[in-house]
Amino acid sequence: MKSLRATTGRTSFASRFARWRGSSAVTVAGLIALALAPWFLSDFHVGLLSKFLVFAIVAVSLDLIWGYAGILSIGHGVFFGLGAYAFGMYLKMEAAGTRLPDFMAWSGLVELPWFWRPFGDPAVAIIFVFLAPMAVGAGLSFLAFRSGIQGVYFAIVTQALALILSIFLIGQQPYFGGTNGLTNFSTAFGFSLQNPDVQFGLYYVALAGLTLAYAVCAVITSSRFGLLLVALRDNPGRVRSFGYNPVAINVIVFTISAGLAGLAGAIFAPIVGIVSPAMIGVVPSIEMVIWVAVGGRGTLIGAVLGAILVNGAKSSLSESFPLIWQFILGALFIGSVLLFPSGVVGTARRLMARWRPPHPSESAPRAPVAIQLSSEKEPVP
Amino acid sequence: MIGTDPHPSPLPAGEGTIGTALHSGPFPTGEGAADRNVLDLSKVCVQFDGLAVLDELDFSMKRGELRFLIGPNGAGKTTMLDVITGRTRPTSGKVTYNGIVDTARHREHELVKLGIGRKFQTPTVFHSLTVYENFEVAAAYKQTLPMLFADLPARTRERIEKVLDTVGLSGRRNDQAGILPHGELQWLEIGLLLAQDPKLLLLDEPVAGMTRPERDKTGQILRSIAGSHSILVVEHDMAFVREFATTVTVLHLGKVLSEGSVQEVQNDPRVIEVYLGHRHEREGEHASG
Amino acid sequence: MLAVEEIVAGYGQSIVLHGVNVSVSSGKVACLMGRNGVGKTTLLKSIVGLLPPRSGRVLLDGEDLSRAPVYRRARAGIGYVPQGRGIFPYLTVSENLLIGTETGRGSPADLAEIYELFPVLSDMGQRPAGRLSGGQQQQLAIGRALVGRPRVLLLDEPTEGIQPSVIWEIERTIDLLRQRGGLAILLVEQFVDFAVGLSDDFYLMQGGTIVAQGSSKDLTEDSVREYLAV
Amino acid sequence: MDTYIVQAFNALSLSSILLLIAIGLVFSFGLMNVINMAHGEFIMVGAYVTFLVQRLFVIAFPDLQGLYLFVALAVAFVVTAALGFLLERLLIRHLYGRPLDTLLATWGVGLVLQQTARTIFGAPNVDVTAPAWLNGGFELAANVLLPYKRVFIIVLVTLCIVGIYVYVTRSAPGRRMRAVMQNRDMASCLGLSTARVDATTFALGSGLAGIAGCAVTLLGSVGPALGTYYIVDAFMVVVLGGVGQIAGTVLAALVIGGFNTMFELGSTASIGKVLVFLLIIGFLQWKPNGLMALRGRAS
Repeated sequence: MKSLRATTGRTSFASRFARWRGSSAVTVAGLIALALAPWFLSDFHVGLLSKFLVFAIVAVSLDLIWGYAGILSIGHGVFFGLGAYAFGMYLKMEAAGTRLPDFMAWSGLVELPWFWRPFGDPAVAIIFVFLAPMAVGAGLSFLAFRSGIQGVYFAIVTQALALILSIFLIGQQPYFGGTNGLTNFSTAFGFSLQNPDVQFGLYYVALAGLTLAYAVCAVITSSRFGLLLVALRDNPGRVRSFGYNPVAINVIVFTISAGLAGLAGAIFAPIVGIVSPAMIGVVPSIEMVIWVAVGGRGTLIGAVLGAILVNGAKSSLSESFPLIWQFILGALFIGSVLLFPSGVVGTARRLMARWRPPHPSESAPRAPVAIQLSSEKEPVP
Repeated sequence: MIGTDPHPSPLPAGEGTIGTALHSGPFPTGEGAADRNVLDLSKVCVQFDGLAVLDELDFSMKRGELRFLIGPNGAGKTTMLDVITGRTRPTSGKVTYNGIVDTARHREHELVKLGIGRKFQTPTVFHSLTVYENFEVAAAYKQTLPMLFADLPARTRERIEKVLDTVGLSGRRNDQAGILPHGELQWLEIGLLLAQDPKLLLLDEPVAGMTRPERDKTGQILRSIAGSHSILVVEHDMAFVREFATTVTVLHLGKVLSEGSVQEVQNDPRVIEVYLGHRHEREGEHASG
Repeated sequence: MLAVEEIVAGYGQSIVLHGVNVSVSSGKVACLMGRNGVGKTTLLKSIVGLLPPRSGRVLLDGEDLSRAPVYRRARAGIGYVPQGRGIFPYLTVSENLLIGTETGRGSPADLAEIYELFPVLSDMGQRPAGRLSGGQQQQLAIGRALVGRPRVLLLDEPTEGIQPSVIWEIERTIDLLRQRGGLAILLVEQFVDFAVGLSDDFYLMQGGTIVAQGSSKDLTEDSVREYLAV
Repeated sequence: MDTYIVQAFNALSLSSILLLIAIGLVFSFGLMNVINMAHGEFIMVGAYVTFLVQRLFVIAFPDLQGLYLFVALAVAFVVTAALGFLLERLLIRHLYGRPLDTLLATWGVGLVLQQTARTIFGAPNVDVTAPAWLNGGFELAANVLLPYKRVFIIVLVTLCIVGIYVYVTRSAPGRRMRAVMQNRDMASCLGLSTARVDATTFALGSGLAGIAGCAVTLLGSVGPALGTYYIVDAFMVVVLGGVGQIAGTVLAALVIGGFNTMFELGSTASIGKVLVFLLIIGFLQWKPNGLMALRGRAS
């Protein structure tokens, strides 16, 4: 009897693992496809896909807080940017060598500012890639949740942070390169960034980063801490009356999310060769949210898919039809909220669930929904 | 929803710091003499805007007791539970839990850890989680952050199984809580409390909205857990009270009006008076409102 | 005349009312009694539309209002004084009364009549209603419902938490309204002698159904003990 | 000394514009718990309407050019109010109780509006020629010139606030709005159509954005992204002021406008922004409900 109980007791964890493993077949297949992709793509498209993978890291980090814990941040560009600047400063130092970085000289500085010095050491830079966004994230979320700033209030506070950090960086021309940001990187750890093979390697760095972020979020969301996040989204008052401290839970998950976004920023810097305030501001930050919304909030695979789909559509459409892209983006915001709140993955799952038990022909008329949805954001290069 | 603010303000600000992780440490629960009262209220007053909701209320409960609390609307029953759980601070007077703990010195979630569990009127479980996952959240409440990433300890899992059996939800473990019918939701809620292994359970109208068989089953559940737990039940369903209560306390205008067996209370002329008539108050000039 | 037919209603998964029938004629007072939690307030919410019934009908002078939105029911002549009074605390007393005229059935000129009925309110006209005592708020809530010239008045526990002198005034007002005629009153009360003294008919509720009904004169001690006492 | 007077004056005019924008936001937030991210684009619409009206006067009524501003104010108000009404009826109504989703959907509306403006008017900014009678200023002392344009804005906003105050506290629609805000269910039980009150209130708040858009054409040129310059600061005014309170919003606008100007004077503008943000967050640690939150709960 006792042993029976022990096993049945395990069923929840086991079933959750099984559920995860069910979707993990898709995950592993996707991972293999992504790992092989560069061998079949042009250099240009590999670079593009590397960027999308980085964006997918951000999407996963946002999904963790929004999809699971119900915290909407429309200022995640801040954490992405902090990671990017931390690593960008190292790249800049390496490019400058013994001389002063170029933009400082142009702005009339004669000496390297004290806070730049530690970034000559890549280890320090990598620490700051995580430390800076996590510290800002922890501070902001602690102060905000402690004083009851939640929901839309918290969202607009994060937006203000995004605006302010971008304005701050633009204003600090001599120290952070102003509007142009940090540019003209040459090498990373001695490897030339101009070398196509290095860019090829960076693709795998991005893929590794995404795998790491995905794994971290998968472990969190399938643990009891993850249950707690969902519980908090469902009913924060009840979580408190169970004896938990909701503020602490919110701060922890937000800080982790900020750290992952910082990681994404750090990988982004060498791939695109530039770190600028433009990637921190209000507009890019809120676009990150739409990646998650389109893919399907509350499913990590959806966040990845959403980031790749939306950015794929963006890069192909905004080149040929720049006007139309803005309209499509606006429509994505409205449509993903109003018509498809569960996103591509959620909608697909619902359709599959509807198809499976009865005769497939019976639910066939529902199909146009899916067709219409997928045609909205077609091509992935 | 009449009478409530349509725009609930954000939740009260949380306590604690990042450094304290999820929980503050354990508190002395004061295991001691078995004959000690689990709960003592001594001259407890609560005033809202100068209006006395609890008026020098004296009340006590022995360990392992199953006590029923009844009284007309506005008698102060919910406020009394609020005071015991630390949600409302008494204006004066003292609430002692387990003989040694002054509840005014602890915050709500600390009292939960000390063993005071409360079920609210409307069931509030986590709808998107399964029944078992609800239990996992409830049972893990004393764990630190790293422990939340490990498997539940065998002891806890056994307790969850036992509670699932007690409340009759073993077969429902993998169903989403949101789809449970009303009666099972109430049992789930009671079960979640039990999973936290409280010493004192406060149940606010556990059989409201239940069918007769559901109500009877709830009574059985309460009987089976009394003894190992102390239970205070607020209930209006008199058929239920008659069937399952041994001791009943009648609250009226923030005071204990009568206390005793169901028969004693039923035949108490003062109780009959407050349930059926207003006339005596007209002379008594109980200014309130 | 208000007629409620076979109302079934509830919250979420739970059914609170299992087919309730109640009717009140114009010029009469019917009282609805029962212990806490038997479904009295739920029934009133179903009538005003805050909790749309799952089945059954709400008829006002033969007109079926079961599917009408809340505000249309008010405009049709259903006046409601909820438990806890539901006043607008940051509106002044006279503003509260003016909101009462939104039914389109009365006019702001009718305020004078309400002030006559409840003189205490006329002195308080410009005060925020939240500052009034419980008894004054209750009178305000009743006045606010009356200024909309309802055909039916639903009163939910008008004596709850109110000092005796005001209870007496409310009793007098209800009596006056009955004598004046033209209004059907459904009174929810826990306190038997208050309710029986005022009403023509009674309904006793238990477990979401009407278990006894009749003329208030005929209400027996036995049914009172059975359904209302401890 | 002189610079301080001019700075204080500038702070006041910045505050007054923020106030006008924030009041519109507060209406919809206080009533429906909805943050309208397209509010900034309504400002932009108001500005372009002003541009069009001014052009129309140049072509059709060259003799009356000095009066175009008043016509533009009225038209801007009507156009943005109508847009707000449509937005509420077509979109926000369906997202009731989902404030975060409403935020994202209205952002999408904002994007569409911006791009529409870009399609119609082109990406480059356009200039609105201010009426001749607004050129120049009061010369308080040598080197202390208070431009008439800014004086006009302050007077305009003051009139608007007085108008809003009278509307909210004295008029029947204002009374309805407050009733719905305080107790939605009860208001409908008394015969109020809450859906209509919602739509009216939303339209009114949007109309104020139109007026603000008309006002800012006096300060600079008009572009599709015009609204984004003001909107985040306006959100901060809402956060700091507390919800549903005109007084709190006025105070918050004065504080934020004032601090912004002050910090710009004392340090560089970019550090000033950071300091204002930190001050707001710090203040909310002390008073979590903002400057003037409704005290206590409604009964």
